[in-house]
Amino acid sequence: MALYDVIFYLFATIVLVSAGGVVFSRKMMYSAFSLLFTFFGVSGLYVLLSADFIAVTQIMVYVGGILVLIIFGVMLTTKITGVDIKSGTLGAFQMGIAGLASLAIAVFMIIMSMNTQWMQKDPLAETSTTVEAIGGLLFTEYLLAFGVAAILLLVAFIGAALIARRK
Amino acid sequence: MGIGLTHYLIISILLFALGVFGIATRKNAILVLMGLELILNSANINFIAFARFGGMNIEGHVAVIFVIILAAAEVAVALAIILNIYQNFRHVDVDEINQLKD
Amino acid sequence: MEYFKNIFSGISTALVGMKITFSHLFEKNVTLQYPDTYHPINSGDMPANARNRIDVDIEACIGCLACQRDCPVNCIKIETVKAVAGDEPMGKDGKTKKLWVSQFDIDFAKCCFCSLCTEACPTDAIFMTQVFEYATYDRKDLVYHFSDLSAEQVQAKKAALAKATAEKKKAEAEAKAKEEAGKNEA
Amino acid sequence: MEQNFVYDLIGENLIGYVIVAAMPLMFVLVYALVAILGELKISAWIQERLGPMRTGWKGVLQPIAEVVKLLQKEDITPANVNKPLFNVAPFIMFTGAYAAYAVIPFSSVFVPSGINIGLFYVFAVSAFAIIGIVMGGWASNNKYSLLGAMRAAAQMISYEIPIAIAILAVATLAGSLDMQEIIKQQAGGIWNWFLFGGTGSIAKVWVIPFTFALFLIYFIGSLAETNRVPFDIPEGESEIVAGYHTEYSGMKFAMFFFAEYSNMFVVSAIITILFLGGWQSPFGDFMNGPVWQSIWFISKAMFFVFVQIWLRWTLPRLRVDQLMYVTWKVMLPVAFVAFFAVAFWAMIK
Repeated sequence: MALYDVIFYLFATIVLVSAGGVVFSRKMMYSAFSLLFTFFGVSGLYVLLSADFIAVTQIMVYVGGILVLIIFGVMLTTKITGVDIKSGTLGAFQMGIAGLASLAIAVFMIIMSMNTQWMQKDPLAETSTTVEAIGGLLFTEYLLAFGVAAILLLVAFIGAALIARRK
Repeated sequence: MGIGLTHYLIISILLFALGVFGIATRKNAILVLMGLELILNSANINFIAFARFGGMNIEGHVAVIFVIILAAAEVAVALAIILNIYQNFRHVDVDEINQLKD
Repeated sequence: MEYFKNIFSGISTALVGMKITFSHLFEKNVTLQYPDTYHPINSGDMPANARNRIDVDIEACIGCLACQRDCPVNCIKIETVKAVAGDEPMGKDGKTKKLWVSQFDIDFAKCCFCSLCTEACPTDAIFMTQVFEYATYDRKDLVYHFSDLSAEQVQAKKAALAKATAEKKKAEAEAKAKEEAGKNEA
Repeated sequence: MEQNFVYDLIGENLIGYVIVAAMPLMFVLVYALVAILGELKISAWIQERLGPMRTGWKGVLQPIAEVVKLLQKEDITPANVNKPLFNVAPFIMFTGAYAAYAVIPFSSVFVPSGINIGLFYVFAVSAFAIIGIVMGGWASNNKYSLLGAMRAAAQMISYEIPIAIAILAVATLAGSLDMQEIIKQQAGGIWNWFLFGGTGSIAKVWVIPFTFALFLIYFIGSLAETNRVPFDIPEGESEIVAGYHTEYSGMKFAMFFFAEYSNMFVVSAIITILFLGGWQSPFGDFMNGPVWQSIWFISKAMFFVFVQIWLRWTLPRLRVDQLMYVTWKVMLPVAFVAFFAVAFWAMIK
């Protein structure tokens, strides 16, 4: 087994176990902090797919921004006086249906993905960096989308600040 | 057989199924948001995997960047709305929030 | 304009402060290295009326218990044995004392160095010294015994006292008996 | 990987990877001892004291005594803390602090991992510190810890923005996010450092005030990132005991302590790389061999560690509103203006 495979399975385990922690844990804070390991593991997978810029962006935006926001959200919308910040779930019957449905989705899609003849090309040559290529694409072909995304971010943050403000 | 496209797809599918399960079963709005993040991440893994193995090249990376931008904007707005809901209802249980006014 | 002035003054005052602290970096240190190169007793810096460790001149002590009564924290423990005639302790001033001080303990773990005992003492037997370093590894070692009588001596004194008392009682009884007898005869 | 003498010696295999990964740790351990001693001695000298004098010659062994004391202390876990998170938080914090060392080039022949987006990477892993602090503060089940953690998160997120703009400006000037590339562009003596606008004709003098402004912004922001005075609001002793690490003791406190000190070196190293030519000798090619390079690099970075300690005994702690005023109303606009000026210069150069 090559080193690459070992590292792949390591990160895959981190991602799946911690995602399970997010979904199944009874305490909200545990879910939030499990999300940290999910993001970290996904970023490791990006590195294995030689997407270095995306991997670092993943850590920066998800861990440094979104996760902190979510933790603040958890703290602000629950009473911190008790240690156990729990969240209610549905009854066993509904849980069973939801579990069966998502399991069915997973099984169906796995079978589908294994039987499909994907348009496989030879793996990309190990490029030294993806930053230049991404920057080039963003400022030529996707310039409009890039500009719209920038405006969207601005609008979203102004809107968020406006909505969250106490009246 | 080394690690190929299918491995990454399977991880992405499992992550997606976990996210769907989380969204379907959890009542707390913030936990629903976390399930959404899992689904977005699984989509991103797909993009990057196809960029590496399926000839999508750098365009896959660009798509992921836009997904991340949208995720950031979405979380900011969603949390603002959730905070507002909390101020009005004193809870964030998505099953019981069934009216637009308080 | 106010805004730029604020920024400028913020940076410049920080720099002024840094200059001052930097100059202090090379100034002569004022630390006195207490046990190594400096000692208050050797250098005579200890004030004459400093409240330090208590010492007891057991020869001068008359066992009056004034210090024990005045101690606010009850750290002094004194026991006395009455002296028998002929075997009386000699005081500092050449007069004999009435009591043997069989036990004079001070627990310095309790002592609050208030100096009330030294003021109460009629013979200046208990007084403050210059010594202040007497840390130990065991709290029991902080109980100081000042009495110069050994346990056997105390036993002997007690026995002598008991004997003397018994003799005195016997003599009294005899004298009484004699008196009774004399009365009866009369 | 071409810039690593360890791989040249023993080849690029698992043993080589482990050795390369462990070398910065060795450095951090030694550096932390020096920094602790420096903190004790410099603070003492500024206050005209002598500082520790009794362990070793003039007290030079004091940091070892402190570390031994911390390690053998009882590891107290308070009764009502959230145990898993309480135990994990210091390690996440230290992981974030140590991960940054993966891309710091100590010399032209040694950088643990010469990835092309080193600057961006260092900036991203600092996010782990925020998570570690919030986790520790929340898990402690103590209002002061929680307050400290909230303050730390608010402060670090706010100060990341001007810092990011300062980093971006230098990356624009260098045309690269690779630290080795950035350093190589500053070859040829003090005048070519990015503090003085980088290489170029004499016409660059007009951009020097802007690079100086960026330098100051990065330095002030890095003070806030590492929670050093005057931005030590998250652990202000007079208000909230010790902030997020109030409940920690022994080994776990040592991890927080260690992470803080290694963060101090990381920000000093980054400021050295961005503005002071990294491992480049200030005299051009004179004294610029591989060993000299690491000496230059470490001494430049240690100078900024010294400045951080020096500032600690100069400035009082800011208030929270002052802190936010400084970052949003002063540093951010100035950083934007300086960034545009520098970008303009990079364009016409």
